[in-house]
Amino acid sequence: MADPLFEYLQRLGDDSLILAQRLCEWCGRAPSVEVDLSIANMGLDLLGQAQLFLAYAGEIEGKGRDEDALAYHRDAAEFRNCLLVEQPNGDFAQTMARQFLFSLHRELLLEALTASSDTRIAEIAAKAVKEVRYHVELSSDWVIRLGDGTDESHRRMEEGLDWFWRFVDEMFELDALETELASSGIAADRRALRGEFDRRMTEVVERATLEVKPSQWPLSGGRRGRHGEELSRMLAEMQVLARAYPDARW
Amino acid sequence: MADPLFEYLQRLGDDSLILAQRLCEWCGRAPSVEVDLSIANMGLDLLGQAQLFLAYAGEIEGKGRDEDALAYHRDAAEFRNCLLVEQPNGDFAQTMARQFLFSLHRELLLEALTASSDTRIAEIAAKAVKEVRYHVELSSDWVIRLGDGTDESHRRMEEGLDWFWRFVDEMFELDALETELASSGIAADRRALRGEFDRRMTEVVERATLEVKPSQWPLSGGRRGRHGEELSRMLAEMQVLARAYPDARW
Amino acid sequence: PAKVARFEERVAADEFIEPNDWMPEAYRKTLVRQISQHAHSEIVGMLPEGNWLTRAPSLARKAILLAKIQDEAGHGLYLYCAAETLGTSRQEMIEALHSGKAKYSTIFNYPTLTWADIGAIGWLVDGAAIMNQVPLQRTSYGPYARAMVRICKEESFHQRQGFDLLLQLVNGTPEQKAMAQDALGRWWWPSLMMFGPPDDQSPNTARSMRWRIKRETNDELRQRFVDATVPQAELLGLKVPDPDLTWNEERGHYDFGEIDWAEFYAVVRGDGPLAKERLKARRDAWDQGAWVREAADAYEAKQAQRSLAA
Amino acid sequence: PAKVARFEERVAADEFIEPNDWMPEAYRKTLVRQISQHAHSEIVGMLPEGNWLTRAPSLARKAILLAKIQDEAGHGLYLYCAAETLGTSRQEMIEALHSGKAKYSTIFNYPTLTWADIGAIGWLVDGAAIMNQVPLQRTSYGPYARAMVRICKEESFHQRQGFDLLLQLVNGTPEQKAMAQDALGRWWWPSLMMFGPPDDQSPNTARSMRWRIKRETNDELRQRFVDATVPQAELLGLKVPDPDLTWNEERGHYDFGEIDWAEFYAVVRGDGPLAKERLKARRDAWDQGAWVREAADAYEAKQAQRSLAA
Repeated sequence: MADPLFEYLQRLGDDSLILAQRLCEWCGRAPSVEVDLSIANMGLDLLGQAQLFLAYAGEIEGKGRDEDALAYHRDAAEFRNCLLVEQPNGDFAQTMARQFLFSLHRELLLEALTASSDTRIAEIAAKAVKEVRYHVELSSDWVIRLGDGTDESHRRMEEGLDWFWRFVDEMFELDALETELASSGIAADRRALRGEFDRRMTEVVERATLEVKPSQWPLSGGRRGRHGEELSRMLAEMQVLARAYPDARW
Repeated sequence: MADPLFEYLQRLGDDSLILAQRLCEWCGRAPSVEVDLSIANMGLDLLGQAQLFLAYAGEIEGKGRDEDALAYHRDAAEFRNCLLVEQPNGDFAQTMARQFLFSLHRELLLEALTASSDTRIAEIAAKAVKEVRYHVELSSDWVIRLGDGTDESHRRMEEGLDWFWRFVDEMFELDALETELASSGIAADRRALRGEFDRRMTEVVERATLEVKPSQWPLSGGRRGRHGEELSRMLAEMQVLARAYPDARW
Repeated sequence: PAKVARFEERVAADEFIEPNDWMPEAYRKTLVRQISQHAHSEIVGMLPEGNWLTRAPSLARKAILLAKIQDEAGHGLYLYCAAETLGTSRQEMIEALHSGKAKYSTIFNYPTLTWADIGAIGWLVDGAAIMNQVPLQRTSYGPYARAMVRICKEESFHQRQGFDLLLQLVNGTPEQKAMAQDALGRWWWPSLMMFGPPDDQSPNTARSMRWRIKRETNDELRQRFVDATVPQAELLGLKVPDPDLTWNEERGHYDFGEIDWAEFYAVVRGDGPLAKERLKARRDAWDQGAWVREAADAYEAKQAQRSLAA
Repeated sequence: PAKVARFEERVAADEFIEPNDWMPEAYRKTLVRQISQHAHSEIVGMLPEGNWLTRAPSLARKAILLAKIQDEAGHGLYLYCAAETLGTSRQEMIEALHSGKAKYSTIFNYPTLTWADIGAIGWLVDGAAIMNQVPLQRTSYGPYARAMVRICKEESFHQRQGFDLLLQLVNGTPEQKAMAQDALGRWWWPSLMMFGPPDDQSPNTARSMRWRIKRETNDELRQRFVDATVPQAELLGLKVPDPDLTWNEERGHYDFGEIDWAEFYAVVRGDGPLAKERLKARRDAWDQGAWVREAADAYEAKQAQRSLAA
């Protein structure tokens, strides 16, 4: 069994990395230059967080793997991201729905982690939480603007949130590994964040004149490496150079 | 410099392989089950041709590479397909336009190659030409049906042919390598096929009530390994397993 | 009532009912539901396999997989045609699929995560399908029975190919063997679920069996599948993910663990891991192809008019 | 005429012309064309680089590239704003781009085929852009000049990053070095073309120089680029693909071969290798984003009404 802290840091890092990669797919294709800019902005923040968490993960593992080795030389089943972040972009409403749901959970998680007994985690979280707070703002604004915009944007935004609903619960799951890490003050108790998430999420959704759908059968598995069909396809692209030239440094 | 025959066989094989791969992308997404069937049918024919030509290419090279080594372990710049076949599918009209233009040229080429002084090539061509003749029929039928269908299908079909026009000349280029192989009766003189191509192409386009656009600046480079941006992306997907597990046999 | 008696008599005598023969409405409805569900399964089933078609690791395997998917499209077509002989149009059936009213096999709502899954689908899913379908070659409705004869022949070919793919993996590198084991681990239970709910929760079984629409119960078929498949897993050197699995000398059958029926009913309800993605893929293909189908119709109409005018 | 004289005088004295100042129509038109072309180049230029963003081979390189593309989007914005001060809306400029009426730098119609191309673009394309742009920091139109100051600073940063990327490659494996050489081979000539047609075929140069919209001729800038870049290529150990390239002691400059002007004019005409793909990508992004922009407008309107009502 791998070191629990190593596992945990991969979860934190992979969430950022995989979502950053999805955001990169928008490059040059956003609805306006301004949106292109703000998507790139979020992508950069997430990439930076991924580097910090994965570098630390590699150190904890102690087998000489750095953040690039972890990003570029693991198979899909070795990734520990939640299912939500690996979902394809869909239209702009879906992308913003995903961003909103993820960022809101992430802000709460990072906030809690600023008090982690692991000072390295606490430091990274302190830096990252400010960035993610801005992502919440930006994506909330879009949820509201699209929800309360035209009939078409309202419909798309509602469908966007609806499409990702089944992936929300997974972000608040606390398995044995995290329970233990939480009891020693390293990890945060994800379950404790759910109330605040629901409160703030509902607030935004209501301002957006949208309706929260009744809960669906929740899906999970990402933390154990059980992903959907799209992750391996995304990694084939992301890792192609590193795989084709294993001896090269870039 | 590589053996000219090895080069030539890669050209013949890669054209089939890359187009087959594009057709595979339609799987389960065609406008009807019947169309799904016929696309799969063409894909299978082309895959078979690719295997025969590339297996022979590997033998001629004499370095122990078989058809799979060539398909799965060359980089984009080592592929020798013409640019047309690597172009993304676009909509169904584009896919049929590409299929029609390629298959018509290919039928004429294979017909000529049934008389190749290289008996192995002649044999493969004799088998393949029958298959490709059917592809010409099928794609011509769609060009006509869509061209002479609704206003929307007419517009899409016209745009589809227009989109690929710039890649047609390349299929009739005869460089020094093929000139030499043609003079020894191994290769076919591609330039000699152009008249018949134009005649039959015009016939179909006219029956489809479409207009042939004035010729555009023709693009080429595929035979020298100068491809567009999409080929490497396609290969990243196609080759991912072979690259990730170089020691495995499947 | 005389008609009903005559019908029941013919069916009991293993005669084939043909499209123009009289049949009870419930028989017709049950058949349409069953055949169209089967047709939809073939078509939706192309998606999880198609997911690896572009990544097949050798040209020979790619060709085998493409041919298999092509066969499935063909099966879908026969079955739609068989159902159409009962007076339901393909358009209606496809709309029922897209609206979620019609079902398809729950198994296709699970993801294909590695190349080994392609082998597992051939071996287990086609294997289970054969168990279901072999008795249907003698089903009471003629067009359905005849479609089944052809389908069964191809399915058993697919099953051997799937087994062969896994055989290659288990004889390969450690990563390949692990891939095969992982695939069996994920596909085993969903395959057992393919036979439907347990007999005591399958209220229509008795009638369907009397009508020869079904010829064996869900639990009988499931048992037969387990009995046939476990030795094959041993041959592959793979471990079936069921701690309760043991040979019962007395029964002459394998005993096996309890199926997670909550998961089964969730997937039936439309909550499978990829249920939304599958339906969306089908709907998108259909919607995006609408202009093509319309163009083909318009062209046919013009041609008809032209030949009329000529 | 008095206004014209006064204008010419101010420009000759290197004073800045500001949006509300009087200016000749031809000056305004030339500027709008030049600035919007420059803005479009930044935006279209995101595409060839974005092509490798998802495949960047290390996280650090991915972040650098993403930051660079982000800068380009930012440059596009400043420049659109600068052009808007001349009375042309962004909507109009974008429509001109999509209709093919407005141009963008020919270089972005070439494909990025390997990761090394990302280095080559930074080093050569941004390098050439800097040569063009440094003098424009003193261009006569104030908003344009100020945009240029900020842009030039970032561009030279990008150029160093591109050079650094290539440096890593030439010090890497043989495949990496070959990749770098191949990239230089493909990007060299298109980079020289970035400076536009030779002076004797550039009829408006004289006027543009008098108006300080241009401050050096195409051939002067091209020469300066060659002189600066050839030593850098030597530093990288890469061969410039020009057999005629030699140091001319007498002139104190490099002599270089003839540019393929037929290719240049074909690309200007819209026949570049990926010209159609680039325009299509931009048009698709714009069209597919229409509902988002409409929604944002509708929301703003509602908000305005609400605050009015409150």
